[in-house]
Amino acid sequence: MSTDLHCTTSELLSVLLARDLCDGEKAIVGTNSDVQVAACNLARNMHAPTLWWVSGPGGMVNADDGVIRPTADHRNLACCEAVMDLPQMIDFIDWEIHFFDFAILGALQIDRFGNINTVCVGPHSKPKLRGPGTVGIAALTALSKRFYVVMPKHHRGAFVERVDFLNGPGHLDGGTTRTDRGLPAGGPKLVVSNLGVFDFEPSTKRMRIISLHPGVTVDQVQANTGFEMLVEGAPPVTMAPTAEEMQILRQKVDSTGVLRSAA
Amino acid sequence: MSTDLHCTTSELLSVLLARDLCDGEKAIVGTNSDVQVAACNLARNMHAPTLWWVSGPGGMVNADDGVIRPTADHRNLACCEAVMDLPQMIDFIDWEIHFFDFAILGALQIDRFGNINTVCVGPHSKPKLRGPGTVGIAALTALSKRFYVVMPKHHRGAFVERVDFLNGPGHLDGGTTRTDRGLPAGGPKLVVSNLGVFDFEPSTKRMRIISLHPGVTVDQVQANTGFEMLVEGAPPVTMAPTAEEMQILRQKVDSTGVLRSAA
Amino acid sequence: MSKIKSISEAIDVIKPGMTVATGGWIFNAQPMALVREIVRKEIKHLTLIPAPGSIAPDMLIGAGAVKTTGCIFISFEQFGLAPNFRKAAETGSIGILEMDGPAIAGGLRAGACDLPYGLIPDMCTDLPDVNPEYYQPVQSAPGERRMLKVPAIKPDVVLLHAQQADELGNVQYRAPVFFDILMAQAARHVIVSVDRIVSHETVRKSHALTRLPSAFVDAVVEAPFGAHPTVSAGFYDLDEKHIADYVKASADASAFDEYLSSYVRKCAGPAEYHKKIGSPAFLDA
Amino acid sequence: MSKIKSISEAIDVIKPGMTVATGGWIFNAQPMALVREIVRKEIKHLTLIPAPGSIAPDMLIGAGAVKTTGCIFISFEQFGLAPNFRKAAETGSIGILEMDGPAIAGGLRAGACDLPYGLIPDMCTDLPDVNPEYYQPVQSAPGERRMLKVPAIKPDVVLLHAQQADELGNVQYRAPVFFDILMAQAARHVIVSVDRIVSHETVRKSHALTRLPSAFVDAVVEAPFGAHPTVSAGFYDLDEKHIADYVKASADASAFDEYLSSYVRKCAGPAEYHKKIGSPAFLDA
Repeated sequence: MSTDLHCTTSELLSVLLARDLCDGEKAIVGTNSDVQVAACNLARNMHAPTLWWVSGPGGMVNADDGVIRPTADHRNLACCEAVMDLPQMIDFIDWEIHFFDFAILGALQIDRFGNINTVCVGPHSKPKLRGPGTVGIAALTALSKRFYVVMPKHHRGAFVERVDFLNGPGHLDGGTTRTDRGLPAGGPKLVVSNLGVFDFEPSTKRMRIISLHPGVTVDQVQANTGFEMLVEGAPPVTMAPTAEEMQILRQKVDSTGVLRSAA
Repeated sequence: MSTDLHCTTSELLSVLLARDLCDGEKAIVGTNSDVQVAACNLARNMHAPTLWWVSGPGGMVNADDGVIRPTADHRNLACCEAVMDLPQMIDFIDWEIHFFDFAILGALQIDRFGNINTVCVGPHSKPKLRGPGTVGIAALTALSKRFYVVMPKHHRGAFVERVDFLNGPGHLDGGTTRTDRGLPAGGPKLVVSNLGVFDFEPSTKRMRIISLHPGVTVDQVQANTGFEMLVEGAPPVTMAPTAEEMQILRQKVDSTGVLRSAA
Repeated sequence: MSKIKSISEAIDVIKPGMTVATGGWIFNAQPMALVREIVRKEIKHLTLIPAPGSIAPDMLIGAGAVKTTGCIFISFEQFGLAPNFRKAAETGSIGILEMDGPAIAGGLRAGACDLPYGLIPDMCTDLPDVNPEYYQPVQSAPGERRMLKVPAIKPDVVLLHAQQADELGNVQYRAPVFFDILMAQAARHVIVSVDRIVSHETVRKSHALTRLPSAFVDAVVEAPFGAHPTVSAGFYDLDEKHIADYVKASADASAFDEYLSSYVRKCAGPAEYHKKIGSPAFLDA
Repeated sequence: MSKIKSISEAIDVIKPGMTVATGGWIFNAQPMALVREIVRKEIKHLTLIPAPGSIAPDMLIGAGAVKTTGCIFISFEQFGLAPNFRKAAETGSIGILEMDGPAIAGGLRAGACDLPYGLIPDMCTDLPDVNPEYYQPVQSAPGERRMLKVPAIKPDVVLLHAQQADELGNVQYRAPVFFDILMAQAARHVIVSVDRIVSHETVRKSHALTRLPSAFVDAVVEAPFGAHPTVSAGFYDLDEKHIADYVKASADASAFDEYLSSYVRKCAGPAEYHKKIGSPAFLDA
């Protein structure tokens, strides 16, 4: 598929996310976040020049010299507008005001209500697979106005009926359970994978197909998903990255080709 | 009296305090604190080279270029070792660990148990005299290992039976009431005024005379104090500032003569 | 998307009855240009939450803009007690919410985090007696350290003064930030006056000075000498004569009214005020 | 009163059963020289509270020094999952206190303030189910935002790595400080390794870099390449080959023992380790 679009999955996901980000929005980006940084800086170089993002760990604001680095990397200091300390940043993530418009996250598992898991597969006391842990994920998924989930490998073990460990609240048990349990409205907006783009049906909050990448079928998605994915009619084909998007991404955002050398 | 000692009251009080400060101790100094800064930097220039002090408002650590300035003055940035932010500093003032060894404070009123008042004389709802307020005083008196009180004008309205408003806890109602009510041991160690030096009797925690400045009598102190000051025997005369102390104070600590032009 | 606004437009968000915080510290960075605009617009019935301050809260109180003020510390230091605050307190003409540093820090932090309250140690003072709303008891377990609850402080608007900002609203400080950052986090609307506007390139080159990133700022007002007569670090020092004149004028109602007329009501804004005080230049210009 | 200590003397304060925190962030400033000394001294039964980390907690776990570890985030990022942490978790050979960023920040801040606990928002996760000690319910008023109590975290010792310090213990960072400062506030004993010792004059001239003033520091250990194979800002970058070799060695018990023998047990201290990795020079030397 990457050859069809003349881009890698990481590049495709960066472009798809960038399109959904708006001018003037505020975002927080976690650790190990090449796609997230690329999406924010691509949007800033296209339609959202005052989109504002901060590195969760390092606190550097709007770092951009055309090179994608780990967000905690001290070299981002040289190309940022400000630096915020970590405990201060944790304080900022508020509730009804939702200081952050969006966050972008990866996960070991996501379920049909958009809850995510980065802690463990199997029981916590005796996991089959032990993941890295939670760090800011609970706060970002619970308290940003919306969040995106990046799943570069769409398979049944990653798209599950119910996450084995819920450390990133999506729509909890679906319907209105998220707000019933005291979390602000919002939650997961889009999930982007190597197969397609997905959102959540407004009333049940179940995951559904928005578009499929070129060559991908509904059956293929269902076969690789551990729950019944909602489908309304015949989903459209994902709009491929434009020449302009790819040019700006490769020349102004990721000039050293970090995303090209990734998957 | 200032002519006897060839120094102003501010200089005398700075010297008396400096003598009681120890090497390696940690201190926090409030706003409008010329005497406090002078005491710390004089001690650092004499017997306590690693005494460590921080400006409460400005956060500048060990600022010293031989000029006494308000502790919040940005010019102290140029001659400090570090700068700490204010909210972070407030967090530091802890309880059983007592991060700060000592604080030095002024007051509108002090009572016989060393409680202090900087809020109001008379009832709070209709004060005869409205003072500036509390800021860090409650935390510093409650939580430093010990504190000093500087009272340049010793009179009955300032040394009172009971403070009209208690916003700086000393020994509360005397005896063990301070620790009974959950505050750490410690409290006021010395009070220095234009008449003498005072401490607190270990069991009752009542204020008593340690020494009287040259020419001052016990009767004079009692006449200017609104409660019965404890006296044990005939109090000694306060040791006058030495030539060395005065030379270092004027040449290395207060080279522009801020304390000389004060009272 | 420039955040630069005229002073009139910026202050128009403040309505009678709102809670307004002011930043700085005693004679440092009092947001005087913004305060003068409030007086000029005759906005009244404000609840004031001043960081430890001097002429900013004192002038607002003296001009009758304040119904209730928080008091952490309001002082004129070497010039004595705050004259209008003192008078208002002694005559009982305003309400006073007596607070200390930990209470305002804890309350602002709870406000920033949008938690209902924060926790601070119980320091056994009389403050809870006179301000029971801001110091509430906490049930403590046996042997547990005694604490007090402090409710979240969320000012409707905060007024700050800093040295410079870019058009995007990145605000730079050449001085300590005191409670400014915490207040900006907790407040719902952040207005900053700055002595000068600089380019975005300047901000990126000196990013370490950017203590208030643009995302926290709603309006930037260009106001050279906007902190006068208090200090703006590196740009101008304390105008001691002006402070002394202010204190003197404050002793008498008609003299104070004349002061306000001359320095506030007759100056349409920061540019006119700057002329009125003799068009001084910045120290580091 | 110099705070400079030999690495052996500095680490001697750590006793079996103590709670030890480590600073830095994933591949940044892991206090590896100090960690290696713990392994060398065969100190066991530690409770570990690592800031989001990589090889520092992973090596301590792999070497059998850890009874229970907090887990905020332990990851080898582009190199995969943390190999020894993962193995220990999957075999159940260590206890895991699952925590998130707000819980550790709230707990450390409560520790620094010496309050019994702090408050954080209830984010409706499964974390309280598996770590009920660190996430306790709070009785909330009707309509009030739901919160959780997090008990104070007060590590007995914290291990940090920074770029430079003076003899007095003023520690300077040329990088973000992550949780380092908060950990130093909360910990009862603070040990910092630095790549180089500088003069007190250097510190005064560059005071803005002093993020840990001397009063917060108990011991400074001179350890050039003390964060290796992780990054020390401006001095050396991530040694990717070393990390990859470590991950590979970790797949097999005897290969991992050989790694520890070669890079830890046979190197008496930082100087020998520096030789062992080929005596590289600082980038900015």
